[in-house]
Amino acid sequence: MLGTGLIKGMAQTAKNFVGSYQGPERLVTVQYPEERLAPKENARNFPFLVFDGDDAQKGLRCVACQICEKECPPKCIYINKSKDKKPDYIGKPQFYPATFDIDISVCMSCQICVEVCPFDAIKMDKVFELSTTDRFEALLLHKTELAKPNEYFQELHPTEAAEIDTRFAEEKLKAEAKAKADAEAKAKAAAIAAAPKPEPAPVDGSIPTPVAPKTI
Amino acid sequence: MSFSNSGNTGGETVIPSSDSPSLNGVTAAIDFDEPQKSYSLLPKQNSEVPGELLEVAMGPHHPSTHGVFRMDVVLDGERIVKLKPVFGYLHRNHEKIAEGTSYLGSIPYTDRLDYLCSMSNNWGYALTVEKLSGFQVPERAEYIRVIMAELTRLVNHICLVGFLMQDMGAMGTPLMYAFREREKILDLFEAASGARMMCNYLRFGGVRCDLPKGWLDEARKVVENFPRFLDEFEALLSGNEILIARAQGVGVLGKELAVNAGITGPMLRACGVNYDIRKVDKYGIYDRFDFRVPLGEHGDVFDRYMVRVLEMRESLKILKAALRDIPEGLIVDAKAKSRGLRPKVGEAYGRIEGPKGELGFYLISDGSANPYRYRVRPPSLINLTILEDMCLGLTIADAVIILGSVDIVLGEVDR
Amino acid sequence: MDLAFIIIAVLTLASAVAAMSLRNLVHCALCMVMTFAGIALTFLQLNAEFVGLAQLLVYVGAVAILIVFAILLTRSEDAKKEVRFVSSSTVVGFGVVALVAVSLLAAIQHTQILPPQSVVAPHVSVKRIGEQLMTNYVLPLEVIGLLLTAAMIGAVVIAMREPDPADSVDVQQRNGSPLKLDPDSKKTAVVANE
Amino acid sequence: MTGQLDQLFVSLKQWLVSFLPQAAQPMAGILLSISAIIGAFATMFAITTIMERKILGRIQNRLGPNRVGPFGLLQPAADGIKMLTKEDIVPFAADKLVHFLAPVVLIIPVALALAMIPYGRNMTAVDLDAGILFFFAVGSATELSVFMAGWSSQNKYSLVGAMRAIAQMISYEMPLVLSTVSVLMMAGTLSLPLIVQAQSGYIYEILPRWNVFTPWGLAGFVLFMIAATAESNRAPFDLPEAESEIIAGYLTEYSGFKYALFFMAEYWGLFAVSGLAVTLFLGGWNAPFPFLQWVPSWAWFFAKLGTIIFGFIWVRGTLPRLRLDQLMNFAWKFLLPMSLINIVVTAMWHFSRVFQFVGAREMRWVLCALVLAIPYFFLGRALGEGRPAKRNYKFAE
Repeated sequence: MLGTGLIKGMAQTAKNFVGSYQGPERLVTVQYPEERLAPKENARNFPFLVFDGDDAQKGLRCVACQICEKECPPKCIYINKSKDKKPDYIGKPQFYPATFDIDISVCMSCQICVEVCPFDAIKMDKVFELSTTDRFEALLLHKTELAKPNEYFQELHPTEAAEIDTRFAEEKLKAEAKAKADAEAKAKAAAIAAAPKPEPAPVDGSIPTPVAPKTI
Repeated sequence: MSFSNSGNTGGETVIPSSDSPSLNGVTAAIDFDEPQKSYSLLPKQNSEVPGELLEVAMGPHHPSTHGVFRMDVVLDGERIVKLKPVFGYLHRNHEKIAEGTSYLGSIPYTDRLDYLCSMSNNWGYALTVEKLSGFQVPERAEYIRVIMAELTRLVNHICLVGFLMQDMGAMGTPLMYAFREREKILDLFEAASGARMMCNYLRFGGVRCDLPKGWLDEARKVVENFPRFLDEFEALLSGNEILIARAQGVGVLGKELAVNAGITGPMLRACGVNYDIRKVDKYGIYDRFDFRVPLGEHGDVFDRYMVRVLEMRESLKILKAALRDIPEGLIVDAKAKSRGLRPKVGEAYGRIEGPKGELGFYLISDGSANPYRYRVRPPSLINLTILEDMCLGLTIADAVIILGSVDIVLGEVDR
Repeated sequence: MDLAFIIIAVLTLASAVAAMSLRNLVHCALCMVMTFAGIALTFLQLNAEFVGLAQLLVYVGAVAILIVFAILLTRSEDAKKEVRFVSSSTVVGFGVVALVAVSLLAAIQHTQILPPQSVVAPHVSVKRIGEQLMTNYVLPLEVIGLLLTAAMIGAVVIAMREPDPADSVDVQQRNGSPLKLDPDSKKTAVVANE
Repeated sequence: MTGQLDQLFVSLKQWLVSFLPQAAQPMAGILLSISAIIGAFATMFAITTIMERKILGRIQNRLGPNRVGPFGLLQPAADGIKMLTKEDIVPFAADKLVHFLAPVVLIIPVALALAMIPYGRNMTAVDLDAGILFFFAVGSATELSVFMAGWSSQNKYSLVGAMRAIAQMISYEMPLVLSTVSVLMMAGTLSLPLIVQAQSGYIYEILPRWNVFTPWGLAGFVLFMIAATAESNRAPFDLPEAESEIIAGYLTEYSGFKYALFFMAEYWGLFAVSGLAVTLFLGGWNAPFPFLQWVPSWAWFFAKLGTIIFGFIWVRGTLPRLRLDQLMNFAWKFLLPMSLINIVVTAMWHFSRVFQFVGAREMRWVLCALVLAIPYFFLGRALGEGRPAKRNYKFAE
């Protein structure tokens, strides 16, 4: 009969009208600025640079390898490699980014820079309230604004950070052991050098392996 | 007086459509070489149709054109005597950009094709690259892909029905209900991939990262609650006399024309053609799931609506099975690499049953790090080509809901 | 004379003049509506409620819309052609006006001016009008009703568009050119579920 | 005390007027009534806009506006300020004078119609003998303003919208008027206060004697409400301003305060027509039960008005829009025959009063209801053009 479908529909909307007063099952709205949903652990927004220790610039993990710059699909990362080398977090001399800019007005939050980084130096942030009145300068983030401590990263992505930290710690242990071994070897070599036939000390490989961070 | 043609609102130069009515004039609507001249779809000597005709440019900023799409419509009263889809307002050079980008770098761009279904877009592209490079996808990754693709189908279809009802003037109520449910699925996407819409989740030979702890339980909860919502939705809509009157017998698309025009997806199945790439190609692990393909019979707007609703119910079956059977294991092929991928010289065409139809990617590799040629077969665009054929002789109000039932996303139409 | 009457009369006359002299047909129609409304107001002022409201309902509500529709549907392109103010038709028009005025004046001259009557007009309620229509004037009413019905049927017949066979064939061909769909096949394919 | 509360506004007016010299009193009384009506309905317009948005929000599982003032209650003020300060854009090609006059022409008849309605005991601003006729007479003038708005904007959407609006309003005026005829037949008067009086009193001392509780009254009420929805251009008959089809119809080229005027006139029209429905079918300002008579009459009137407006909002939140030809079919092939049948049923009801045997009352009820229900069923079927409402869908494995 004409009208039955309409009445059924009206009953549905009435049910929703009443239901919206009865709890969060139907009324799912969150009053944003006052109430906030906890962000998901995997959530991502714009990249930042991780540094270890207290000094933001000294502790940067980035070695300016420029892989992210090359892989970035919208090409929003601009890196200038330093001329000189700077002692890395375990004292190994590495290049560092003289400038590292990300234009977040161009960035499309795809996380590819994070995926390709072999040094775990660039990670995704969750901050999304970034609107400014300046379209150009304010959205071009420089190295100083991008650098965030490892503690911040641990807070954002605890699982991933824990994994990276343990790996780094292992590598550091290894490197320390190696350094110790090297030192011992050196001492031995020195001892041997005193002896008639000197032997060349084992030289470290030229490939920079990611080594343990100084401190956490 | 605007019954005459003096106030032509369309400012662009457009190639006048030729006389043959179907399947023409949908490519390159804007001709940049032609000098600017005033353009009109109205016949020069108005002899065939009595009375004055009214030409209206609906779009590109019309509330119901689903983005920046334009229909140049010639009206006799409210009847449509001619309709010309005009698009390209959202062209983003996707295919050309992809030819200058690494294989990996194109994945985030595929998210933005059909921005409602980024997961399935990822899958279509990943499938093609896997064909090209021969990566094997591990079991768990296959399951994850199926789950994501079917969740995407739910999102897309539920939104489509909402938009369709919005076009019919239902004050956004069904759309809001649809969005309420979509939100839950988007939360799942965010938990898994980090983003709600631009997921960028699938990788060649697997997926980017494993599902977080507890994700599967969340997903099961969503899938369990979804049928209840669908029942409510159908109680609100399916029996509604106004919807039936508006949708049944409107925008009828013949089987033959649909097949000839290359229509795919729910549009084709609403005409009664049994063609579902999940069944035809059995890509991924779709042969393991027990699901049916709903078929319409009349090819009208109502069938397109119902086919989508029924498809959601079938998707839920697949989801239930996949969430039950998903194994532990690797999530990405050990041999696969995403950075610096250089597939051997060759070509591949991969296609999936996207929520909107056959989504195909065609790649030619010349052995370098970038594809030599990259081409998308966008279902939205191809399903749009028969818009005029469905709308002729009907009214503006019908044209709006027919466009709504085609299910386009302008990001995919214009790329 | 009462101030309201003067205002109404001036407005009515002014809009009548405007309705005749304006170039834009729609403006003319709108001015005519104002004239109608003014006449209705005059009736209301004379306490002829029913007539005034009927005037409003019929003329402002229906006739005006009809005129406006007619203008829209039949307007031709050359409506804006320049019209000379003094033409042969103007002269003829003035002649007609003069004739009518003379005859009216003559008629008035020959009438004996009635003595002013008492102001108590008989109270004509709607009920009485109805009674009169259904008793004394039932035949004219029926005749008018019949006439209007006939006119309406005629209008419907004229307006009814013959189902254009060319159109449907066109759509059919578009929808299934290669296989030549049987037009009846749609009906047979319906699976009904009562 | 209850009587005083009931006559609060009447005595207030008399008290205020009594300060003036004798000669100025009638004029002052009229002006007071006018300003009271305009003030009350302007406030009501503000309240309705916020309530509509709130209720629609709740229907759609949203909260609705809640940022301006406590619970968002000051939202109408914010909207008003926005409307007032917005630039008033007049299209270059528009017919400026007509474009300007259209909202004015709309609001005058609507305000006039509001003056007719009895808001409470002794609370009718203009008590005309032919009140309902006046109501429809001024109501028909609104079509003209819609045409003026659509034509003068020189916009194709506006023109299409205006054409739709006129066609729709003319078609639905017929069932609107015809569905009131049955009430007029039973009450035997065209005066609205008298119609309300005819519905006072209680059957068995408890049940209200409202028209809506008779078969013809119920049918008439439903028909009237459907036609009224169409007359006031509300969903599901909002074709003249169907935003998904023709942008905003005849309002497309209006902005700023002119738009606000249109908007307000539309709502006032809604109030007027709802008020008429209350008067004709829902017993006007009469209390539903004798023991509730202590509540002032005007409160009852506005409560009923509010209920009807809630119904309008509810329908708006649920139903999709009809197409123009379906709208016309519905008016001419369903509403018109039904309202004619309703008149016949009313006559049946009237003349079957002579039977006085036991159970005659109940039998009359059932009989009249049947005479209405059977054509309803068949006309409803005919509207669907024999289309099967339910379809079966095949599945391929």
